[in-house]
Amino acid sequence: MTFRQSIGQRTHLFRDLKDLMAKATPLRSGDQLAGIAATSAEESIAARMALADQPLTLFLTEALVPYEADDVTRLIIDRHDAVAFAPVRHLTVGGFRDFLLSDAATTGVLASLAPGITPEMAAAVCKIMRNQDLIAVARKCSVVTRFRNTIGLPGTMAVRLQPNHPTDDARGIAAAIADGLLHGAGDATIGINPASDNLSTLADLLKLLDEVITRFAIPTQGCLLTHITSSIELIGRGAPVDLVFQSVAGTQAANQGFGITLSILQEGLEAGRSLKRGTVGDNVMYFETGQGSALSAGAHHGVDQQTLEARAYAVARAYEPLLVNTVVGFIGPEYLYDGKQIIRAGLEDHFCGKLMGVPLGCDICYTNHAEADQDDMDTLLTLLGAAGVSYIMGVPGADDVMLNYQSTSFHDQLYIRDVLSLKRAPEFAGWLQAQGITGADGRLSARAADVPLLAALMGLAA
Amino acid sequence: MTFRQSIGQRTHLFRDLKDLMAKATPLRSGDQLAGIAATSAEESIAARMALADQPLTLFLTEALVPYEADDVTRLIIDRHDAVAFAPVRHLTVGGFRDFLLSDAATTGVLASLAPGITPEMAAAVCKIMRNQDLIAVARKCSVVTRFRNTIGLPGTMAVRLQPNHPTDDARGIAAAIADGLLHGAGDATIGINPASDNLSTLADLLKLLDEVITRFAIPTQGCLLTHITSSIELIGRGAPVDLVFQSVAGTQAANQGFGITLSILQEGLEAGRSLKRGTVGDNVMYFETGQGSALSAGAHHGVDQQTLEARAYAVARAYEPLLVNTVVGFIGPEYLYDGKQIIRAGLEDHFCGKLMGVPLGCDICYTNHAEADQDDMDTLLTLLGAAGVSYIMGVPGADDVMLNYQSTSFHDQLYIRDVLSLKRAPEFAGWLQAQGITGADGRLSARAADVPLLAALMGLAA
Amino acid sequence: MSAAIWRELAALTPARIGLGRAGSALTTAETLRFALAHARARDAVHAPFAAETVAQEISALGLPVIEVASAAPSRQAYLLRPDLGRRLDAASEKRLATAAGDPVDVALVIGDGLSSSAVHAHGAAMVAALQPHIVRERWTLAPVVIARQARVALGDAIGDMLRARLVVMLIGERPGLSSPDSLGLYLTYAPSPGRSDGERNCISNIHGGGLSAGEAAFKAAWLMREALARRLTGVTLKEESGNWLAHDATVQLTLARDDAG
Amino acid sequence: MSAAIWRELAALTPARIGLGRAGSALTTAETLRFALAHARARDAVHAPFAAETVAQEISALGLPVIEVASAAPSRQAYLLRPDLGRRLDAASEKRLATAAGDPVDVALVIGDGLSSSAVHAHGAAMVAALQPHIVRERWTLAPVVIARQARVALGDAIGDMLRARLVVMLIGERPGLSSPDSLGLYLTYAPSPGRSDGERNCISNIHGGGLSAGEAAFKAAWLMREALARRLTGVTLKEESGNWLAHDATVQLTLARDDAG
Ligand code: B12
Ligand code: B12
Repeated sequence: MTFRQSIGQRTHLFRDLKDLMAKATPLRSGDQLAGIAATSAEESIAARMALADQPLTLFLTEALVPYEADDVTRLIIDRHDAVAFAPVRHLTVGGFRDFLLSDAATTGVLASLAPGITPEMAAAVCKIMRNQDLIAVARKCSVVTRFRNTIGLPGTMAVRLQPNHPTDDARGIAAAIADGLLHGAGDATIGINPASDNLSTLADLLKLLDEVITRFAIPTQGCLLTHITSSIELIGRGAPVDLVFQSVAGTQAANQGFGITLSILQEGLEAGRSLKRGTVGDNVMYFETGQGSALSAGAHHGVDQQTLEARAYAVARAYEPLLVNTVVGFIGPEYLYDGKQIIRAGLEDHFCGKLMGVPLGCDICYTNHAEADQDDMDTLLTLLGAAGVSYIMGVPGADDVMLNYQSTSFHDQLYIRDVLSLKRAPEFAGWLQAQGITGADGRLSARAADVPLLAALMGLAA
Repeated sequence: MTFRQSIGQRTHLFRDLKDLMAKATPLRSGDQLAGIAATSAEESIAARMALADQPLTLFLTEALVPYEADDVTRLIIDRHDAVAFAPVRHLTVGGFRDFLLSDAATTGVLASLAPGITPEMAAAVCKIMRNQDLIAVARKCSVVTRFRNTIGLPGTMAVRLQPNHPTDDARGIAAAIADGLLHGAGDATIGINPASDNLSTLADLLKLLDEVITRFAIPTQGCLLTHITSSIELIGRGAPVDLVFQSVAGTQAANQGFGITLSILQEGLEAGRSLKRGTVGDNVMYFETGQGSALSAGAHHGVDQQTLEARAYAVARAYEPLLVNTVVGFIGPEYLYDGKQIIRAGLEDHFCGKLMGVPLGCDICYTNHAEADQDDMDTLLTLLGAAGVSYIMGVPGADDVMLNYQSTSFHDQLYIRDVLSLKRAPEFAGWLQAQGITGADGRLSARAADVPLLAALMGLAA
Repeated sequence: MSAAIWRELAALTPARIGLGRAGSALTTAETLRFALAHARARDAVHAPFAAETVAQEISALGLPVIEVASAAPSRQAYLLRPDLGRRLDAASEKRLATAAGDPVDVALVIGDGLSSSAVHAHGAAMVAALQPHIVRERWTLAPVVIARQARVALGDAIGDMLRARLVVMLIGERPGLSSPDSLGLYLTYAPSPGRSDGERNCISNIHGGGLSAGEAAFKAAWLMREALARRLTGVTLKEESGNWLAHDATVQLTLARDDAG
Repeated sequence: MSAAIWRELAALTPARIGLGRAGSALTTAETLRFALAHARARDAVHAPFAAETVAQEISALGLPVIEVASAAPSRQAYLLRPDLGRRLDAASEKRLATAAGDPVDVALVIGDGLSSSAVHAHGAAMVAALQPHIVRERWTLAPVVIARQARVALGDAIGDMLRARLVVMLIGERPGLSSPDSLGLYLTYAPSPGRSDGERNCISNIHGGGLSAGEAAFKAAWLMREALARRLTGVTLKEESGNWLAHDATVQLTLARDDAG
């Protein structure tokens, strides 16, 4: 099926739906790298115009990645909820945007719609939305998940405490955990990226997390961001795993590149749930994603990276995750060139995830080979705070000394809480206050650095 | 006086204070055009480090633009309030930043400090602040001004209704005013940029503004953004002038280029006040500024454009203005190259103005020859909303059909009110509600477009 | 009813009024219309300047023409280095030095500025509209100069070299979304490099939806006469051509002739 | 008391902990320290690769060396076109074709990746640390390849052409603020273009503040032995070198010798 759009004298032709989607995408280096980006500003607008006129139902019949060849496509189509979709079934992409922005699209309406929205629909409408639209709609979406606390309540924003260390040194990690907790960070999860793949090292780290959380009765969950097959193996060996982590992408081939299949994910979910370690809920999965990963694995099928990213959320959604976040500027400038592209992508990813009913957080970040800096991160943090992001990262001083990139710091989360009055997950907020780390207003108390907890944590780091 | 900063093996040398200030400024095209920008990232950081170590008092003794040659410098030095300055007198620039961000720097403390802050101090500390710092501190500053309503109360944001027309057609302008009012815009002022310089045309436009405002008893003020000498002349001829407008810059020579002197501004202030048209206050002046205007007039004295912009606020401050706004991306890419530079400059200008006690608004805008688009404006709007900007522009559809640039639209102000719960000037909000344009929550009522006011306004446009 | 009112009101102005809303936002249709206009306005900034065509049109009006260029070597340099756009390149200086004759009253300059399409559309028409006023007032004229990559202040150097008492610069204003072809007219008395903008007068927004060439020429002629009489331009000179119309019979005649032609 | 505690804790990790606050923000001192580190890390990305020096160091270890380059013609191209960094340029393909001999167990490749300083600092040391393991396990070796503008997957093409059962790629990881010289080691069994990352193993963070060359070589050797024995690398192979240490006497010997040397 080809698409045409006339503008004045000129007619722009688009080969097929994925061509139309790619050309309609705001410019980014990854689509240029893939050779699928629009070649002029006018062509891109023409594509958006043509796309706006397509019925949403088109995405149910016209697959961007063939149904037969791709289990992600099958997941999307087979699990599509036609009843949830019914209220917007008659709309075009453009009409869908107008609806989403209208007062009729309340939080409740959007929540009941979510299972009916395929990633391609979310991606399509996203492409014709301005930054402000992405913020205005996302903040109306509410996605609440639970394990040992409640993530995603309106007016809250959680933080993943990310205490990485280049040699997985337990004391170094404990020290960073102490610093994070005393800054009031860690409600999303205390999540370590282990530098090593060594199973006994991983088991030790899981014990450390478990000890911190149970000894101090912290209403939060630990996570080791290792390969899911390692987590399954470790659960088998009796290690205390709270959340099961995995990076996921939007095509079967890209997931294969990551060494996973949908059934491995299912296995991980079941293994995680079998431990019954959640107290207020059983959302046990944690997924990370990011525009460009499919192309990087040579598994993009000529589809633009923003659409593929939304498809990764369809993968995530199927496993009822506690946390899902895009690691937006993580890979590098070949996919998102500069601060502007990273900011736009962060807003897109958050919007698409929320619209699809996924508890989206964002690792607001950049690498040193990209054209970006702290100012861009401050900007994206403020925008995502306004958009109601579920959680962000808390990395000591924003500098991840193992993964070698810059994310948001413990200080950054304090900034955005101050400016936008964002609260923590309520269970965790209560704990912080009981420890004397924060006052009743949720702000750090002046003597936070001297609370008894610190001395106790020192023991762990000794 | 020269400055040195050693980094590892290397020592960076800075010729004088203005060289240090220029090199410490985050990169922008205007400083590169002037040939005064840092030539490497490291040099810029070295300059910031050296600048952070300078005492604030240095700016009272070391003038960037010579005292003898420049009446703006004289204004700054002669009117400096040493008593207000006393609490921070002992600080370095870096210490000043820490203080501003600390909890000790409350709204009250910052307000009493303002008369003691020179533009050079504000500019210096601004250069070592991140975007988030500029937002966090600005939002603590409160500057309240009054004419027929109250601008700048905490939690409020006003809008200048900008109904320009390429031939100053009264009916076209009235139609745009109607559209703006029905979108709840216009509390800062209904301010027309006249295309023409013709005095009788100008007098007609003033009558139109007066008629709209008095006939409908709108608690707001009108303004004609013509040259101040024309406004003075028109006041002399008995025209109904509410606010006296003028573009101002940060050096005597640049102001000369604009055809003004400080005494003309004083004359304008007195002429405006002589009419006693304000009902709740007598802030009668409206000033516009923007980075790059001094350089554009060849009147920058080798000083960086951000510092000169802050000096323009010192000019504005002397005349107790109701409104002052930077027109941040207005001139073009030779001063602020792209969205990133425009965003940064917008935050800087707002911060410096507020810190100095000036009621800063922002014309969030770009031209078609710059590398920017609506997404960048959405971003800056959201950031400035969070920073507590006093007011923004309301231009029909964001497209100024006379000045040929893009600003914020009536819709944009609705967006930011929704997202950040920003209210209007209270008197104006009350009027809108009484007219049935908004509900009690300040949101447009569904039938806003059908209110009786419209029919009445139609009369004006007939 | 409301829709009908807004159609009526919208007809009164090129401004984007009565757009409707999707929640608080612009509708999809308007958002896309805007985005398209933006894509096109950006193209207008970079549209090449057909100086030869304009030169031919001016010649056809019976006026001698000189083509010059500023010191900005490219469009990119022009955009980022306005200082270069205010200086003549060496070749152009020579050409003007050769062309300069006895002192004249007025030098007309046509510069591409930020919108060559403005000059293509309205440059020659504007000169033609000025001609009857020039004839009536018996002003002596330098050859018409057509300038590439020009800023307003380039007129100062040109007027100076051509020994003109007054320079009138017609220049493409930066292109707007709704008026990508708007022409500006700037007058500077006693032009010479270093004049400030406070020493000029301006007539702006000359285009299809703005001032017509005839209206603009009328205002310009009034300003030119006053400038030459009072020996100044700038903030102290305020345009009041309306009075003129009421009181001056020969002007009424020129206008009548102009309208007929 | 608190300051002393934080000094102690901070000594346990290179991470930026215990920084203090100005309100909710970082202090000026820390903000500037961070900005400086960022300026420098950006420089590290663009630091030129001294391939010859590294080649000499490898030669000095008694190993033959071949220098190759990827198809990325410049650093800018390398950054924006990872596909080019995964392919050999034509000259390099020829060179490797000539050099290829009988099938070997292992091909070692040293690539600049995103941080040539990582390779300068730890490339030769890492090869030296691997040598005793290679000797002990009697693995046959292809010439060591030094590759410019290399991505991890460039090893697939190199290993393939050199007829290696296993390719070990030492490569500069993207430079971090605190560790601009971190080396990564990637193992791929049966290398050939098209291998996915799920089919590799990785040892990361080899640098002064991370794994030492000796530690990394120990883990690598374990993985290499298992890979060659089980005929695979990737997610199904989990590093468990700890067990090895406890049970295998010859390895203990190699380590003891290594520490002494
Ligand atoms: C960038 C990166 C990624 C990117 C890679 C895409 C890209 N185009 O760069 C993404 C986000 C996709 C990614 C994914 C994963 N990564 Co990774 N990644 C990194 C990182 C931060 C930098 C790598 C680098 O600089 N490479 C050098 C450049 C020059 O190489 P390149 O050719 O440009 O890029 C290739 C490699 O980066 C490689 N790669 C990246 N990650 C991994 C992980 C494994 C196990 C392997 C074999 C290869 C590999 O894939 C890229 C494309 O071919 C490192 C941390 C570090 N300090 O190095 C972790 C790191 C290598 N990744 C790690 C892990 C665990 C993973 C995942 C397995 C996580 C998960 N649970 O799914 C996944 C899946 C990887 C796979 N099997 O495909 C671990 C490896 C631990 C170990 N010792 O095995 C590291 C050390 C970080 C960590 N501790 O968490 N990763
Ligand atoms: C950009 C601009 C400015 C910029 C100029 C700086 C710059 N580097 O471009 C700034 C913000 C500084 C500015 C200031 C003012 N401007 Co202005 N400006 C414009 C604008 C939007 C575009 C001009 C353009 O495209 N020029 C073409 C390019 C190629 O020229 P350039 O060489 O790059 O730029 C020069 C001219 O723009 C000139 N210029 C700009 N404004 C004015 C105003 C006057 C009266 C004069 C003589 C010259 C002048 O200064 C620039 C540097 O030499 C026009 C609106 C329009 N649609 O044209 C209004 C416009 C020309 N400005 C106008 C006014 C009133 C002013 C002010 C007098 C406002 C005030 N009350 O102080 C001031 C002071 C001007 C002066 N005397 O110095 C009016 C003129 C009305 C009239 N018929 O006289 C216009 C038409 C807009 C309006 N209606 O408000 N302006």
